[in-house]
Amino acid sequence: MSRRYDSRTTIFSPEGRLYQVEYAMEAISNAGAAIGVLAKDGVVLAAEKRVISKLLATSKSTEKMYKIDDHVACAVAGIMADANILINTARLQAQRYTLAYQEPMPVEQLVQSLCDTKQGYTQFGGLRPFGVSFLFAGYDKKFGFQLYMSDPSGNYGGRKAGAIGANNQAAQSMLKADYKEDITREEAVNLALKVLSKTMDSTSLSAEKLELAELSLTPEGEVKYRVTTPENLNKLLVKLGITQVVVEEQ
Amino acid sequence: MECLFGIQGDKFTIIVADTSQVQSIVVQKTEEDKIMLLDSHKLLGTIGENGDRVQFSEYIQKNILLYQFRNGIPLSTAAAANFTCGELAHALRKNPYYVNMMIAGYDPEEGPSLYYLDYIATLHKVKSGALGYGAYFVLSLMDKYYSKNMSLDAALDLVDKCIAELKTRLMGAPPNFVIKIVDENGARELAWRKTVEDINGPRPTPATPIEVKSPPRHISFRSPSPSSKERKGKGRQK
Amino acid sequence: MRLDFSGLDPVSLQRPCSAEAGFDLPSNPIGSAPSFSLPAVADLDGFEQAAVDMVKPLHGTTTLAFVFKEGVIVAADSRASMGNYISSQNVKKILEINPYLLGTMAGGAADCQFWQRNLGTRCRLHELGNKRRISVTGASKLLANTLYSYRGMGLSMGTMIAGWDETGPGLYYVDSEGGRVKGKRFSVGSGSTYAYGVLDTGYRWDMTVEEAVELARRSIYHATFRDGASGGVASVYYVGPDGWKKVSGDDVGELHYKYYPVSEAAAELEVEMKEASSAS
Amino acid sequence: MQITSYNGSALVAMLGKNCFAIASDRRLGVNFQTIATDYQRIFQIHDKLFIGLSGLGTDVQTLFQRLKFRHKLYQLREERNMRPETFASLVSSMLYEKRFGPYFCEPIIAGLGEDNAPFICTTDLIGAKQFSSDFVVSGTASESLYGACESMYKPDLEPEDLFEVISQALLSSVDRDCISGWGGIVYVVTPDQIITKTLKGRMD
Repeated sequence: MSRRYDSRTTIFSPEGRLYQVEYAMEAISNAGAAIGVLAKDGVVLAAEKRVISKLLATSKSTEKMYKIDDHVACAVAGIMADANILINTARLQAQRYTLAYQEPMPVEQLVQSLCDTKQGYTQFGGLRPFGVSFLFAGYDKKFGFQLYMSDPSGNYGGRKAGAIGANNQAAQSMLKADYKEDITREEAVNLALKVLSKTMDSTSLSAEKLELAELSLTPEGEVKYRVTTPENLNKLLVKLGITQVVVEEQ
Repeated sequence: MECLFGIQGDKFTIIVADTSQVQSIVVQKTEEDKIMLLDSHKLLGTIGENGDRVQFSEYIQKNILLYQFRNGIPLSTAAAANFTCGELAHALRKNPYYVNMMIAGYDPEEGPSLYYLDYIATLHKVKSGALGYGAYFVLSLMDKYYSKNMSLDAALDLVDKCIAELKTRLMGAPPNFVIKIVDENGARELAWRKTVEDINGPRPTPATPIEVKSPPRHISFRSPSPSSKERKGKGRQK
Repeated sequence: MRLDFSGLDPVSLQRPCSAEAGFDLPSNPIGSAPSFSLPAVADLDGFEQAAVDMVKPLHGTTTLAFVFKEGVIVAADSRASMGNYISSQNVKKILEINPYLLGTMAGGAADCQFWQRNLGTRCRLHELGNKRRISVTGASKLLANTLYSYRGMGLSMGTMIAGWDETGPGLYYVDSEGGRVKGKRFSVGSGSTYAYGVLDTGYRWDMTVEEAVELARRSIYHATFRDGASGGVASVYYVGPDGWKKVSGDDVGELHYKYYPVSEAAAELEVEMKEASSAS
Repeated sequence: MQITSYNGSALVAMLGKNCFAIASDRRLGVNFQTIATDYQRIFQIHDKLFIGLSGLGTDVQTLFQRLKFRHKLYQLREERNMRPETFASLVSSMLYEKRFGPYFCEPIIAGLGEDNAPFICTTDLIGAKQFSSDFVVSGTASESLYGACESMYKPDLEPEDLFEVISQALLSSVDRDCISGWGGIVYVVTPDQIITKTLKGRMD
């Protein structure tokens, strides 16, 4: 019965649903998970990296984490091709703002402008929506550290913690249970990795399967976006007891 | 001979502008306020061609207010200055605005700031600056008497020195000046220095709505023909 | 053809002026302006304009003079510029006409130098002829009349004649447009507006000589800071009852750091300490 | 006065022993009137690449902001900084884009390229690139700067000596130019550090 209403992306079904948007969200929940946690002295992004094959040689250092500007980074879940387009748009929006005002773009405005782009695809132009959800981690002078989550509909929300991609419901409820109000960045890293390890269905966790990035302030007060190196990631996993020490590793 | 200058003191910035509006050899007005409030904590002083001046400063003001409505947070003074400079630079190669400006503002963490912006969009943050023919006289004066973190009284004393100098040395020096200030309590008019008093009526009373009576129903727009009286009775309710 | 006023001269001064002598001082009647042969050119004005342009009168300059209780202060910078290029930093812009008379240079350097030297000669002749020193009024009138006689021929001068005579201190501004005005405070040149700013505000009638000299020096300094065409040395003269005296000639390069001392950044300081300790 | 000498500027860059120095005056003026003496016309693109822009102040600012825009996008996409040679080409193409309504400024690009090889180059206002192995000059004081550099420059100078030579060249040249000077700033860049010094010069 719903077949007739889902071909055109901009048409509501009788129950008032935009099927193409929902199908997009469905596609995202099959993709690798990503978790974001807002701490009082920074924002943490952790993501599950699904290694398609060892033969893959990408020029990009990280697959799920992208830097949008010096003060904003994002974690991606969904169709990477779509994500690249949106990431480029976000980078362009941020630089255009800086060109006009010579100041970093406020994070919410950046997220909003990207979501407006996404929303456009659900109302005019007859093109399929982007199959991408984002977790935005950012800092600005006005509101300090912020975490936002956006989905294909173009809707976004400010979050204290958020999960997108595979098993995001499970991850979301776990985060809700364990999130503490003035959590520090240290604890946020542990929380993110712990939740990720539970919701990921892969047997043993190791640095190859994970990506971790942190947004924090340097002592001089400048924003710093740092991707954790595989060695440090391994050390963290061992410390958290999430992974056994693989002694016989050559 | 327009004059516009500004001084940044301790936790405040003041802008001084002449208030004459001249057209060829005629002084059309002696109380033209050339310093506009961009938003609650920003001043924009402008001199130059009257048309450009009014058009451009209002255009900037509306855009800055729009930003605040749309994004909920006001622009910082630096951002507002750079935005204005960008607009000027863009227009420079299309149809230039002949407007020289000084932008003053107060930001919570940044404190007071003052920007020099000339009509070809050269922007520079300054402690004290001047534009227009008056600059040729007051720049050296301000160099001598300016000191870091000046008190308001010291700054006003310097302003009076400058105005006195302009009055004696600048040909066709404007008779009246307006002084506006911006600090943590916001931007507002501080004082006038007048030597020519315009004959103004009493201060305008608050607008009282004029009750508009609706036009009487029977008025018809055709020319009244002799038989108009009978037709009036037919088919028209009172 | 200029009218010949020589008939009005006292008989004793008359000399037969020989035509072929060309420009030769003695052959002209004493006290009258030397006459220059005119270029045999169809378009006289165009030629004159071109000549002036080539000389590029020295409009980059700052000179000032003011009268006060103790006498007259005359001050000037020392930069000569041709367009954007600084041709010299030590031009003498205050010309010593005679021990009681000073003139300042603005506009054409050659014009100023020549005509003020010429004025000096004519003032000396006046002393010899009348056994009295010429008044500042008289001297400035001589110069003004001469310049007026060459009006429109491209002379470029904006000069101040300052001095002391029986009536006390005197100050006149004379320029090549034939203007001559008596006054108490003048500044001339591209930096004059900046000088005026400081001068007017600091000026008082009853200043001591030191205060007046400092005010003059400070005014020239501020002009050299803000005006690109002024710079070099700020020289200050004081004209008192017994004539002029050169009071000071300070390089504005050092003057700046005297008025606005710069505390060397910590890094440089400690570098110097290290050098000092290693040297001693 | 032509456009490129409306504000007045002086810029020079020199190559040293695997280091380079770039220096400029500090004046912002309008014709002969000095507006500010802390104007900055040397910009740091990243810690091994500097650009100095002389000429019309408004274009200097606009051009730098647009270069910063383009370089930031490149940096985000490539996840590395631009090499000086590439950046010089970016500047050249951006200038030529405005061939029939040009930016009235003449840039000097100086940087440490592949394995820290020092690189300097200049372009004219419409992007004609010109590399150099010793020094490049630009601005209203460029005639004097050419003379000063020609006589003072020696190849393979150590950073300290390069600083002395470039400072002398700059100060002696601006002292012959009415509309540039009013102080100076020098950046000496070696593979591991950036030395910034302000010069105490004549302020007239």
